Amino acid sequence: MIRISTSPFDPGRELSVFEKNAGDAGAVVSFLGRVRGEETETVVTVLYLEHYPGVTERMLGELETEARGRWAIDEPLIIHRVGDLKPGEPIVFVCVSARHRRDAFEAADFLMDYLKTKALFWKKEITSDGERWIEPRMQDYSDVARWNERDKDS
Amino acid sequence: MIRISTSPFDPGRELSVFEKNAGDAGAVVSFLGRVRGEETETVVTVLYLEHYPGVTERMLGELETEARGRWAIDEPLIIHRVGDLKPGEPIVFVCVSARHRRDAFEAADFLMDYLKTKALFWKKEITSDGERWIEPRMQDYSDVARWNERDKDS
Amino acid sequence: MARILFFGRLADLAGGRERELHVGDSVRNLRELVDLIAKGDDTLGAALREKSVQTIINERISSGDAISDSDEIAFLPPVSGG
Amino acid sequence: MARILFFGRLADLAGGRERELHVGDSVRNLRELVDLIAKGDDTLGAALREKSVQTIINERISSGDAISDSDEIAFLPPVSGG
Repeated sequence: MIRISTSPFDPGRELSVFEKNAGDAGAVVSFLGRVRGEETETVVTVLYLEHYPGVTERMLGELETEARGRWAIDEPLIIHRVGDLKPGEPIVFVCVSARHRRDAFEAADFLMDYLKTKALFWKKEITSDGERWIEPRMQDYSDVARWNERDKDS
Repeated sequence: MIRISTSPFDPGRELSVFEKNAGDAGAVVSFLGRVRGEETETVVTVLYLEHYPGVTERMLGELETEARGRWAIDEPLIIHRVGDLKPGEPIVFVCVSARHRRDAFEAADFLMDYLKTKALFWKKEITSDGERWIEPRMQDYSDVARWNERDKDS
Repeated sequence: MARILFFGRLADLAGGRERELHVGDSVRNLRELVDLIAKGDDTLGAALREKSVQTIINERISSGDAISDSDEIAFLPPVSGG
Repeated sequence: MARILFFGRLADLAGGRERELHVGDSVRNLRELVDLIAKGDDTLGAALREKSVQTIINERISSGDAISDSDEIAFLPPVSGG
């Protein structure tokens, strides 16, 4: 399930609901991404996030389908905030349930790598020193490349 | 923080509390292990879990210390049930917060591999066909061996 | 009128996220569309030509680069979700 | 009296998780303790001698194998947490 949210959400409550509907799954992995208040040498006051309505959701749906093709997992939950966020607020929450934990861990890891580098979101930090649009770190690009290397191996 | 619990707990509520205390962490990974009601050709009615009081907790504390030495993470939360559990009930819940998501993912993965194969818990399935004590699968042993291989690599 | 969408820093440069543009006979593809936009704004034109900028026509990636007056064309700088 | 603890399937075999045992001069180490327990119960003795069974003396792993009357000795079959 994909949800783009313009208002804050409570990851704990979302996990409770997801877990109650997880049927006979033995493993549930969740990832929560939050706004950090302190970046290198600056203090973030607001993180602004935008997306491409309709298109972002559709591509996330395709990402979920791809994950379900790669691992034996149930339908994942992806919640992503847009709008103005304050430090400490949840940005993204991903839940994956599966019979076994390896599948749940890997699929959650995979979904996050793609969310960081391919999903249609843009974010701007508004700091004490001004504004700047964020781009993925080199680390994010090498993280997502792992999944292609694995394809080649197999 | 280590908690051995003789009564059911709500992972969602635990995540909410953990997250509210996660300071400026950008990433929180959680793992929830649940009792499966259906195993190969049998229906599980009760899962009984026991531990070595005092010793189990101390060794889990040492495990947390080891994880914090390997990754840039905050103090993890480990909750583990003992006693009689019903299908669908949470067995284990692990939360790891970190500045960056790779550290949180890997440390949670590591903690679970160790919980499955080294932590002092024993579980017995009570099924429609009788009782049996569970031992880790071969997969669990090869999962935990990954972390030693990595030591050799580096 | 074609509908042009700008995201992220491109919206800041364009002074808005959306623009309606008459695409006549002189604009048949993406390159010519960018040339048209660049006429009025060198800085924006240069930003749109950056290699890292992706384009989506009518909500589909890689649906060719032909442009007509009924199209929605979105310019996307490098994404940063999660 | 030494305190003997059995976990998992070993407790089922021993008919209980805990047993008090007088450890006299004839029992100075783990092997001799297992021999003593095995005297009264072949099946339990064989189970305790399995390679996969670990032992903890006074709540510490690998603290030697000397045994005295004030010790707590725990026999642990393969664990299965999580």
